[in-house]
Amino acid sequence: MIALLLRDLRLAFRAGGGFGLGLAFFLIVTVLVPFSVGPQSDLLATIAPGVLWLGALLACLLSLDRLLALDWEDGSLDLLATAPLPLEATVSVKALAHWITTGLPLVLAAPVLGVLLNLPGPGFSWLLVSLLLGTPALSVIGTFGAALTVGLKRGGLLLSLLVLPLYVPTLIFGAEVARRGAVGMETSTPLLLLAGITAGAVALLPFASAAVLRVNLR
Amino acid sequence: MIALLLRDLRLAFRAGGGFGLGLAFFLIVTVLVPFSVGPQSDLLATIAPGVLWLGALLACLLSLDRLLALDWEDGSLDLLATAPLPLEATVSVKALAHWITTGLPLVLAAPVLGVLLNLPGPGFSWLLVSLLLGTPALSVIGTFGAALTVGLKRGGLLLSLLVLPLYVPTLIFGAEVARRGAVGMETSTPLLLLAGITAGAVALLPFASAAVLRVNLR
Amino acid sequence: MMPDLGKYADTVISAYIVSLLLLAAIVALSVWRGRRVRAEMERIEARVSKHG
Amino acid sequence: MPMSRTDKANTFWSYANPKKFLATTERMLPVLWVLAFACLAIGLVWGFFFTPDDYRQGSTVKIIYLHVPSALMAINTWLMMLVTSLIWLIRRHHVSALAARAAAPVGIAFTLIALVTGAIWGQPMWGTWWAWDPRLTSFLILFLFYLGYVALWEAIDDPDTAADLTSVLCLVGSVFALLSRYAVNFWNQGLHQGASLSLDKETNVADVFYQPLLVAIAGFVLLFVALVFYRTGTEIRARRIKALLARERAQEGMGR
Amino acid sequence: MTLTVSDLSIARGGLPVLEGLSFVLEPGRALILRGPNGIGKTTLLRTLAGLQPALTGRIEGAEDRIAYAAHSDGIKPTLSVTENLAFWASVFGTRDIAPALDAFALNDLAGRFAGNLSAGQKRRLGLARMLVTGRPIWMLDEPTVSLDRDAVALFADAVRAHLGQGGSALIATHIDLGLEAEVLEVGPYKAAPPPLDDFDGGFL
Amino acid sequence: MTLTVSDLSIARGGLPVLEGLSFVLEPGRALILRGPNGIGKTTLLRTLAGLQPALTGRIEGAEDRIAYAAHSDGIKPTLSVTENLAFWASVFGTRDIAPALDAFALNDLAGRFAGNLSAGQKRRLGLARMLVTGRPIWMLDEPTVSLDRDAVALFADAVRAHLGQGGSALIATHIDLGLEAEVLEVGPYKAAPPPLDDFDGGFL
Ligand code: HEM
Ligand SMILES: Nc1ncnc2c1ncn2[C@@H]1O[C@H](COP(=O)(O)OP(=O)(O)OP(=O)(O)O)[C@@H](O)[C@H]1O
Ligand SMILES: Nc1ncnc2c1ncn2[C@@H]1O[C@H](COP(=O)(O)OP(=O)(O)OP(=O)(O)O)[C@@H](O)[C@H]1O
Ligand SMILES: [Mg+2]
Ligand SMILES: [Mg+2]
Repeated sequence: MIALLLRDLRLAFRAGGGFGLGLAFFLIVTVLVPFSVGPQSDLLATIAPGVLWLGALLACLLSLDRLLALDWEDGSLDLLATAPLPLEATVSVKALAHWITTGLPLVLAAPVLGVLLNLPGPGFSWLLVSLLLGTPALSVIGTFGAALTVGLKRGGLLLSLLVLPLYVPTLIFGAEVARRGAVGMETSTPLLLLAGITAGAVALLPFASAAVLRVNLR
Repeated sequence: MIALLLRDLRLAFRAGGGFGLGLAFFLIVTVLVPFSVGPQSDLLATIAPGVLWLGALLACLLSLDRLLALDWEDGSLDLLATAPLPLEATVSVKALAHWITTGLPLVLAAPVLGVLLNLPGPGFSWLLVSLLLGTPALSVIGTFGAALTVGLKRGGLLLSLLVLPLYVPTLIFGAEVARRGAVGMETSTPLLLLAGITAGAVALLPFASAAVLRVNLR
Repeated sequence: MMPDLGKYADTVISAYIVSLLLLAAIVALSVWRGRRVRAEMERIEARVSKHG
Repeated sequence: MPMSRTDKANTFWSYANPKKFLATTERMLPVLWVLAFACLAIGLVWGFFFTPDDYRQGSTVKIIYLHVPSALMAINTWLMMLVTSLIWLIRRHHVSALAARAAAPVGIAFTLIALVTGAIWGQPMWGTWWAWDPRLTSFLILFLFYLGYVALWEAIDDPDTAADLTSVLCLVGSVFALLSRYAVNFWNQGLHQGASLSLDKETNVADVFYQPLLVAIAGFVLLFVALVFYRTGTEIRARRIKALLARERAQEGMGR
Repeated sequence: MTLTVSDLSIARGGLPVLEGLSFVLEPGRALILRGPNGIGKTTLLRTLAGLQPALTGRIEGAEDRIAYAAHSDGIKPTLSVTENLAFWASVFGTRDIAPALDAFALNDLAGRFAGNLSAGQKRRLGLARMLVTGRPIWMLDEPTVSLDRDAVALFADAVRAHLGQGGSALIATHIDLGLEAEVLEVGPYKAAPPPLDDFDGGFL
Repeated sequence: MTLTVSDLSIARGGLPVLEGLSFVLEPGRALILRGPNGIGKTTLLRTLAGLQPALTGRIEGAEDRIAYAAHSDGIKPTLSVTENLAFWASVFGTRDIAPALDAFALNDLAGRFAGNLSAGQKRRLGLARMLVTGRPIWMLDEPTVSLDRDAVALFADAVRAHLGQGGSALIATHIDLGLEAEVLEVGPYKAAPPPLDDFDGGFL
């Protein structure tokens, strides 16, 4: 399992592996927002937490189609399925690798981008906390979507269509925490709910992902 | 050339080809915006033109990685390059097919989504016009990006990264037209500039795309 | 015959029209596809049973 | 993949046999169609022509005869898909999976009707076509789930694989749809009416509105059943076409 | 260690392709599968490897014993030859990749990125993976595709060495490998088309 | 119609792989390229097809005359066999795909989606494409991969028919095709490693 994690991380870091690209995408989307909605700084400050959450979510989403599809195409997935490693563990490790290479950098970069969007002062720590709690759920849910669409050539768009509705609760609670935090309101309820969703997703979804993957390998 | 266009359209319409998925993605991104920035309808009305433009742009972007990469992977591109069809024509036809299957549906769907975001009344026609003028540029520029990254396995994210900066002028002028239109301001200057960008991109970029593609095929 | 709908006539009538159109569409689509698939199946059944 | 097993006895499960299902539904369908259209016509005509205006909402209250039944059925369709998906996953009756597939577009149509009539109603009542009210928002999300479900069916060509994957999606999706419902409620307090069909009649719609509404609901339910039966038959035939063509290919040898 | 297959029927795309297949693969023996294109060799190997369920019949002695090499090799172009092999070695809990490199003459290529190898070199790397699995039963689907004559000989040597250590091998191929092995023609086991008229239970 | 190659050097990944290669391919003749894995056969074919530039040397008579079949076939899985062929036919301005279907016994498969074909069936479709190009010089990179014996014979017949009509063929392969053709061993033309010291012009 550790070998698999290390391999996935190494692949992500190698040229062309896409590490850092999610980050760059996040950056660019954030930068494009003022271009499209106009540069008024109070407007930007109001929408900043939401935009940052949405940007992080989209960056996660875009990197999902490499999560399993590459291994499927070159046959690695067939071989992994016949290896002495339960498929549930394989998908969990892959979700973890995805989070380390995509979710974690996004969390760390979000405060910097908050500055660009005039995020109000108290918002920074809450943004960080909400992303830290929420992004693992995004990776795990995304892995489920990737497992569903793995047999399809360039299923990227279908993957987005399937995964985005599943992201709704995470997004709502995550953005709510960040939004309330930014204006100094109480955040504990949405924070608890967000943690609950993440815990539930991490605990249960790998079984669904493995089941679906087994069907796809058939 | 018509054969190529027909083939690309047919591939897009066939099951799994992804026609309509761009549209669905557009819909979902639009729906997610209120979840992340909050449901106040006047705030939404202010950012509506920008969000719709950004959404259309992202939907275009996400479908780019199928534009050339599929043909590259299965070797069709090698064969097309040795066929009696100038590569410039090939990439132009592919950009056209992309626009017909992605850009055009987005243009038509945008007003409906405008309703969801409380877009002010006069904004609708300007949104439509600006998208109609701008999306061809998005397809052509995107084709250039796709040609640049075609050799990379699942280069989708890198592609986004390369293409997004190129989209900035189109986005700025397009969103400006829609924004000014929505509040009843004068729109002719950004509209002219937008038209200029599109005309220039359509006329010149295919040569760059073909050149880049030739290098990648080497 | 026509009830007096007052100032909301447009609203109510358009709601009815759109809904009935959508219902008609789903029924028509189902029937159209159903007919086509049935004919296709019969054609293929005939062909296959001829060939053995 | 073992083909669906058929229980010998004439139990409920024996209708999972495609042929038997076709034969049975074919007999019921004419009656169903007639009943459905009759109920729909009676309910809607009664509602449209022979009910008074509401003192607050004026004549717009007539939209209720379309809006409430379609909203109700939009949710129930998903529930039906959830049940049939579970049956497929557990007992592997093909008809069950195909019924889920057949129902999804019907659900989309109902969801659209609820959304559109709601939007049209909202214009005079709330002064806006659309508001991010939790009820409306969860319907939009339901619509997205339907879209994803149908898109997944369309994208996969092996029927059993598609059935398995969409069933799991339906299960997982139901959980997330429920979560979304609560999340949306938490996120925004809304403008929309509460549930009307409670047992406590006092606080609810008056009888004059209530009776035609019940007929219209019955019409929608019957239409749903008829459509799903009919469409499931179509799916069964489409599936048989696929099987026949595959068989033909196999028979013709490896193309030589 | 013996792989016993009795009365196996397998399906692809919902249709039976082979039926009534029985054979025994003893340790130390190799069995070569032959048959025309599209008869179902790949499907058979995938079924035995546990990737898809059988229609009917029994497979004994396969569980966790099989190393499977498919048409595609599972090679990561951005990892070096050594890294590719070392990954599979640690997944299968073996450590030493040196014998595998030796057996397929990959030592000179050890540091190269797998993406820069030619078709035949890639294939050699894919075959070397079998050695690091440590599994007793090898299942190989057209292993010699795009190999030159020397490489085919290397491969035959590796199989012989594996058999010598009590392993066994099941190989689907169209060409002659120069191995002394039984041949199983799968052509005669082609599944008869299911009966047409009943349309009961299934869709046929 | 004659393809003349004189003193050709070619490079892959920035390194010369073959040098000093000269040959003439007359109409009606076939030439078989042989050589160990990784020697540069694929690179040579791509250079001749105009997909990559030569280092030095001249290629005459190739321009717009070559139909190239690479390791991968350019087949769209969601198009039927007929649609795939018809597309290439209209790209190359020929119309009639019936002879191609006949030559590779694809008539029975004509209506099937190419994605549902087995490995060998797909390959036959890829080869049938050569016939609809109407081009006189065929360049084939390991055309018989995963073909069974009958299909190899079909292929040899198609090549013979093509030669009979005044076409020519250049085929890289490791196996014996049963064609009466000259053989060009490319091994001896392996490029010497460039001298290390001068660091002039290039980076080596
Ligand atoms: C597009 C938006 C809308 C959607 C998706 C929607 C959805 C729903 C749903 C799901 C129900 C539940 C049925 C039940 O529980 O019995 C319902 C009932 C109802 N809706 Fe809507 N609705 C929308 C807009 C509106 C608007 C604008 C109005 C009018 C102001 C309205 C008035 C009602 C009424 C009167 C009921 C019956 C329940 C009651 O009487 O309390 N809806 N709608
Ligand atoms: N994805 C698929 N969907 C439906 N049928 C398929 C699919 N792949 C293969 N088939 C069919 O299943 C049968 C068996 O295919 P299989 O790949 O097992 O053959 P094979 O013996 O390995 O052939 P080859 O020697 O060409 O590799 C063939 O008739 C083929 O057409
Ligand atoms: N993408 C690449 N980048 C760098 N070097 C490469 C690349 N692809 C192949 N090579 C190297 O170029 C040389 C020639 O490769 P080529 O594919 O032409 O060989 P080949 O004769 O076709 O071999 P085979 O018989 O295995 O197909 C080989 O030594 C190979 O390692
Ligand atoms: Mg095979
Ligand atoms: Mg080669």
